Amino acid sequence: MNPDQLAARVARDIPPHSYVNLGIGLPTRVADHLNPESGVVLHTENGMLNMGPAATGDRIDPDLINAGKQPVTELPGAAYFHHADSFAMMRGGHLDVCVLGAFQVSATGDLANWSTGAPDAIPAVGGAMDLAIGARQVFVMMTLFDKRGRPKLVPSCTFPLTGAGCVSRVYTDVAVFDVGPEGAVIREAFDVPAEQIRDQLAATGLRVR
Amino acid sequence: MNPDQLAARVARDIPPHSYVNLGIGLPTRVADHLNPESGVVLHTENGMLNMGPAATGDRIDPDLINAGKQPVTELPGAAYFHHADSFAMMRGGHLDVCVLGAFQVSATGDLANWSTGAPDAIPAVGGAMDLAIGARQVFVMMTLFDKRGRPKLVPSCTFPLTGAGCVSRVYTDVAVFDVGPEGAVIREAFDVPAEQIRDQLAATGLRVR
Amino acid sequence: MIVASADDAVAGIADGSTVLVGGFGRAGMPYGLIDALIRQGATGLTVVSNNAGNGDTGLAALLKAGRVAKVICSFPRQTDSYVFDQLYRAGQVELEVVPQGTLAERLRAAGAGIGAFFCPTGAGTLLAEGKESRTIDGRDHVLEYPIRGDVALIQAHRADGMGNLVYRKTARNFGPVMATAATTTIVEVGAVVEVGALDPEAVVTPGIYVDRVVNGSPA
Amino acid sequence: MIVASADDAVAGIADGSTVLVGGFGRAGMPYGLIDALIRQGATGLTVVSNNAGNGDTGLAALLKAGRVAKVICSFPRQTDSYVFDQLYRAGQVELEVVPQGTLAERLRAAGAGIGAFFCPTGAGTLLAEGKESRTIDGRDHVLEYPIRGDVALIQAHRADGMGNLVYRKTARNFGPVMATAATTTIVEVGAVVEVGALDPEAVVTPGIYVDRVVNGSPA
Repeated sequence: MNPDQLAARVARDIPPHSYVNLGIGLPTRVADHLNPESGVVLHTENGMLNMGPAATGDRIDPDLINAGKQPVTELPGAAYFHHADSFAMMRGGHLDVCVLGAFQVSATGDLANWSTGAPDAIPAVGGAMDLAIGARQVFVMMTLFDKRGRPKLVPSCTFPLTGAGCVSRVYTDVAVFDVGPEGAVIREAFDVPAEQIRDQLAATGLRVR
Repeated sequence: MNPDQLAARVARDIPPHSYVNLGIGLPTRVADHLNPESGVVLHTENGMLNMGPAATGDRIDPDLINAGKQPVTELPGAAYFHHADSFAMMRGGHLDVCVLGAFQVSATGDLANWSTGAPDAIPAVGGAMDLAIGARQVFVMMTLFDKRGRPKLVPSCTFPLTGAGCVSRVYTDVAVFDVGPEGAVIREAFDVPAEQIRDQLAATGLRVR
Repeated sequence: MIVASADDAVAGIADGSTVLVGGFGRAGMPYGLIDALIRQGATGLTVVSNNAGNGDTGLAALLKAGRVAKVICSFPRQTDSYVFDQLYRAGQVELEVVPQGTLAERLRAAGAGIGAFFCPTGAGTLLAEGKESRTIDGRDHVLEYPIRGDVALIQAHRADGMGNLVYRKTARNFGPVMATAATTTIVEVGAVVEVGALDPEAVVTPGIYVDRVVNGSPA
Repeated sequence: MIVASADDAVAGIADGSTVLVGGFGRAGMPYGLIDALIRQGATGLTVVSNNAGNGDTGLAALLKAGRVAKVICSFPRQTDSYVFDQLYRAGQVELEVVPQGTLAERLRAAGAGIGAFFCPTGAGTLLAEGKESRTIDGRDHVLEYPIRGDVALIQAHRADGMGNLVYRKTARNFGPVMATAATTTIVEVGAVVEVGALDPEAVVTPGIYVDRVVNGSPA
């Protein structure tokens, strides 16, 4: 499944009238696949609810940007608020769904998406940890394997954690997994049969039901 | 000095452009003696800055009341905010002056103004403790003696405390006192010479400089 | 979101619920919702509000109907709080007194996902007895925990169809914090307006915090 | 309150000050005040801001001028943060990384007189190492302390003559919390309006939090 197909797949699982935060990068594309009739409301952590699509041309307003600092638009029924209120909204568990990218997710739902732990890296976390622990459901969108073929769904994260046990579902190019205290389960396999994915992951040391 | 003269005396000590909260009861009268040109801004803890005088007649609006639940008015430059923000403003030390009534004040600035400790009393504190600890300067307005002739400025409070060491000045019908870690000092005696007040208080067990 | 009546708005409130009730004195008090709650019949309630009712209406009527097991408030004793006073003296209602700002901040903490906070208010007083305390930067603090509601009943001036709210003057008081602190937030408003009619810069409570809105007439 | 120039606005900022700088990316960034601060010359500063500068302007220029000893921020590393990156790798600037929401909440705590708070964000991660932690209601929390500023430099849309502020869209971001957290709050606005021209229901930062306002042109 390509990234856009995957974004559409995630969009299909977001219940109507949900309040949703879409992380920077791949998750942002989910917005393009939400049915405008669904009543899904987008939150951006820099202080807005009911964010609209990306702004182009004359509609670009330097005072109206998303968390990725890209110009966006405002939909009717929008509200603006300051950073402390915006993150209170997240930390307080008021968002229904948050969709994030990841370097690694563990079978029990640990998330690593802020640092690869490289010794010379400049640490930078932004809102990643707030998003990880804040939403009622945290979905991750990622490829199942990195460019070097190493699995990103793992028995336990080797990269520094963003949040412990916070992810409930992982959407990958190969399959959708539920993760949590009971471990990882294939919820839906796309092009390859589930059994084959299980075998492939078992070879990396990860048992998936 | 009668209560209105005392209110005028307190008003004179409030620096221009101060942000001030006037407690329920006697302190409320200070408002009537503030020079409108002084730029003093009144805060009411139920969520407003730039509160105006009491409302009467047609100007009464049930949605616009002070902390004593009396109808008031709004001055130009007013702002409304919710209770958490209003008390954050107080607790955070942003008010310059708060004027409160008291049952007792100790020479070191302890305040007792919420409970007489009567065993059958229903406890009720309201914003008293927030006001006591919040403002940069807490002034108290009270009679120096209660109706039974017992001093209200005391070596240490016998009534339950509202706040410890929070009062800096006490305006009474007889004299103005500074209180604090160094004890009580007469700052200004009204009709009776300071020495006589000192003797009178010494007889109650309180040493005043 | 928008429901037809106050009775619809309070449907399903369970016995034993913690109910946050907005208002300071009469300003912002959701009288229509409280009356509907009395009709609805839920009992054994814990009520969190600044006061404990005035006269015979609103919270006082709920108390009088015997539905309240406990009151958490800052100032129960008022000149016309005779219903509460009588029940309290008869041992028929439990009371927790919380300084007004701490009450607001504990509600905010619940809404903001803060586990607990060190607060200077009340340190060294009777109300801090039995609470964990700590000196921070030379100042005494008391550890305070969030107050979460199962339900919030609040009043606002206007709502749009998405539940965005604006308030009016000092009737704003506890509404915005209580809206964030309850599982289900129910609002009585003076009027419902079109989505888009409220200025996004001036929305005080975003719709994310609001579950049910009823078009009532504020007292 | 209203001062004539950005230079007047930043007069007196002392070496070694903690300076809170509003803005998220370029939105809400008080460029005029930062440029004036560079001219003013204060050095050895601790800067608290969401980012650590973009390109060669604003915070990046302040860093490049060698005035900053320490940065407290959530996200220093950006595609065009080369000034910071170089100074950091050369060991010429200290860095404290704080999760974005915790940064905002620590600033709020400073403004709200909260001594410390237990926060779930970052619990069990590298950023919680060395911090006091506690499990509350089955959830891990980290104890976080206020961040106070000597000075806040922020940008707003409009101010009235009393310092009441409104912001514009997502340029609001850190401005309102930083205004509460600093001893001296300095604001660059698009325009100053008459007292009474701002809707009291829509004022975001009341004038009590504002010390100096300069009429600047937002970038």
